[in-house]
Amino acid sequence: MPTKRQLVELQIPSIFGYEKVAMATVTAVALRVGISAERIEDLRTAVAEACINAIEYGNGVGAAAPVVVTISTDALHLLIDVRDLALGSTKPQMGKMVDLQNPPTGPHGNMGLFLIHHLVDKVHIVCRANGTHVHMAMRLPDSVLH
Amino acid sequence: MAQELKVGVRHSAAVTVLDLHGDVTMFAESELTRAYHQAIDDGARALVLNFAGTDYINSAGIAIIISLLTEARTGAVTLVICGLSTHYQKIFRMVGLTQYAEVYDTEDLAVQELKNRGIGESAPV
Amino acid sequence: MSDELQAALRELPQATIIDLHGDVTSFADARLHTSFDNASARGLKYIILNFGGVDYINSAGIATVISILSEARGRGQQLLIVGLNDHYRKIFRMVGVARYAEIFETEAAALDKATDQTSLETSALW
Amino acid sequence: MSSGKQVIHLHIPSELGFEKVAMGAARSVAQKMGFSNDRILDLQTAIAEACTNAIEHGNRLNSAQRVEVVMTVEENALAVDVHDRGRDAQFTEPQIYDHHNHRGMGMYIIKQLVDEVQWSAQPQGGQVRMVIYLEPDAGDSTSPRPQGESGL
Repeated sequence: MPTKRQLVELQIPSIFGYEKVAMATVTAVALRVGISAERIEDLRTAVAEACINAIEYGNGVGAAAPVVVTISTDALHLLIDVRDLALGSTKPQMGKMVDLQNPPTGPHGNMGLFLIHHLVDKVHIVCRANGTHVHMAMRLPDSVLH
Repeated sequence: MAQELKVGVRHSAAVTVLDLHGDVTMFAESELTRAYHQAIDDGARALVLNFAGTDYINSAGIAIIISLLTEARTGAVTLVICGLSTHYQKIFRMVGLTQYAEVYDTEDLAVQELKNRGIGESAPV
Repeated sequence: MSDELQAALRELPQATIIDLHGDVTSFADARLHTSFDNASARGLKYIILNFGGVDYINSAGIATVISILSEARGRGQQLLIVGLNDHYRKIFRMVGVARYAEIFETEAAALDKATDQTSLETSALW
Repeated sequence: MSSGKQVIHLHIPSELGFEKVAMGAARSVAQKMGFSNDRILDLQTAIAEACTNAIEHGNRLNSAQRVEVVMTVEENALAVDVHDRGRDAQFTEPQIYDHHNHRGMGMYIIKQLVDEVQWSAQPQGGQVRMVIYLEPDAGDSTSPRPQGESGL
């Protein structure tokens, strides 16, 4: 993707509730690039779930380390990247393929990841020693693509 | 926090409606459980969960709803859902929640359907 | 951009209404001037700027509104402002726009003013 | 929940229109803190003016340069710092605004809307710090907010 352009970077504390700031920020950018109201709702939920994962598993609840959300565009997509600093003690198997047919049951079935996969157009998850990156892409509407 | 969940318990034509106001997240658990048990202790056997006052539900909140549904099923309580936006109706369907509870657009439809089924008629108020 | 200002003219007998939708910022400058010029060309004394479809106005946008106000004054016309929410009504007073243009709660109230004044001036001729 | 200050960092490109991203983020932070809708609108407008000023005059519309918005959540107050990379920081407080200079008007508006504001020139660029306080009850009448015009 040679035309990737970073637009906005947001850092929120690893505290539940701050995912709403990420939702608001992503919404404002998505409106600017012409994404439809319905797809914006999908994106908001996906971003919230990615942030919650980063807060809960990535940084551990209450950690002072930030969750970093970067928002970019390439020729075809709005790209959202959520990353933590891998300070948490428990890590889910984020990279593992999610069963898209069967929603997880039980409180720790990682419902969040299941939702993310269903709500955005592309998901790519990278687990590294320095943190987990959740890359999400939402296709720009045909009306704004030339 | 300003969006902390508050649940009102209201009786409407022999059906008990739980009005949810605020965010349905992990912070909502004790309030939701409290309201549910208050309704059950009052003798309710047919409950409507009304999400009209909610515009943020996340996976932790969904997990709480699922555990309420499981508890309702065990206790032979009928629980239905109304007031969800189109987006959250889609999400509830996506995660399979609609297999456990009927979802109606409005409270009126939900209450009417429960009455049609004869559920809640004998519930004490 | 989805928030680009749209301006539509409504030509009533007693006043010309400019309905604004979108953001009133520096990007709106050309469109505001053009629509004012079009409204002004009708020659009626009263032009109503309707902000009912606007929820973001910044200082650059206010500067444009002020420059239109003084142009109107130079042409012997008057601008009436309607459709502002409480917040922007406060801001318009704060920066003194309210000194140059009357601000009305509703379009009907502004039209009443235009009608009264128009008939007053017509009768004064006699 | 942890106590003490919580900090949110936001970087936006120096492109007019992106101030709305800062407005949206600030609204969600202020809502979370429990500010009234009126105060949130005041804050949003103040942040919009600070950001457009940083974009236009601080960074001179060079979209490669970013404007940094730092929101610090304290128990009773929200502080918002807007930083640019500008060197022409002639940040004298506006005594009187001029209709033909919307920059001055923007600064005037900020001053009227927030509880505290301070402009400063740092070695790395210009900075404005704005603070609004959570008022437990009916504090509106106590804070002097002079208006340019008495009510209609």
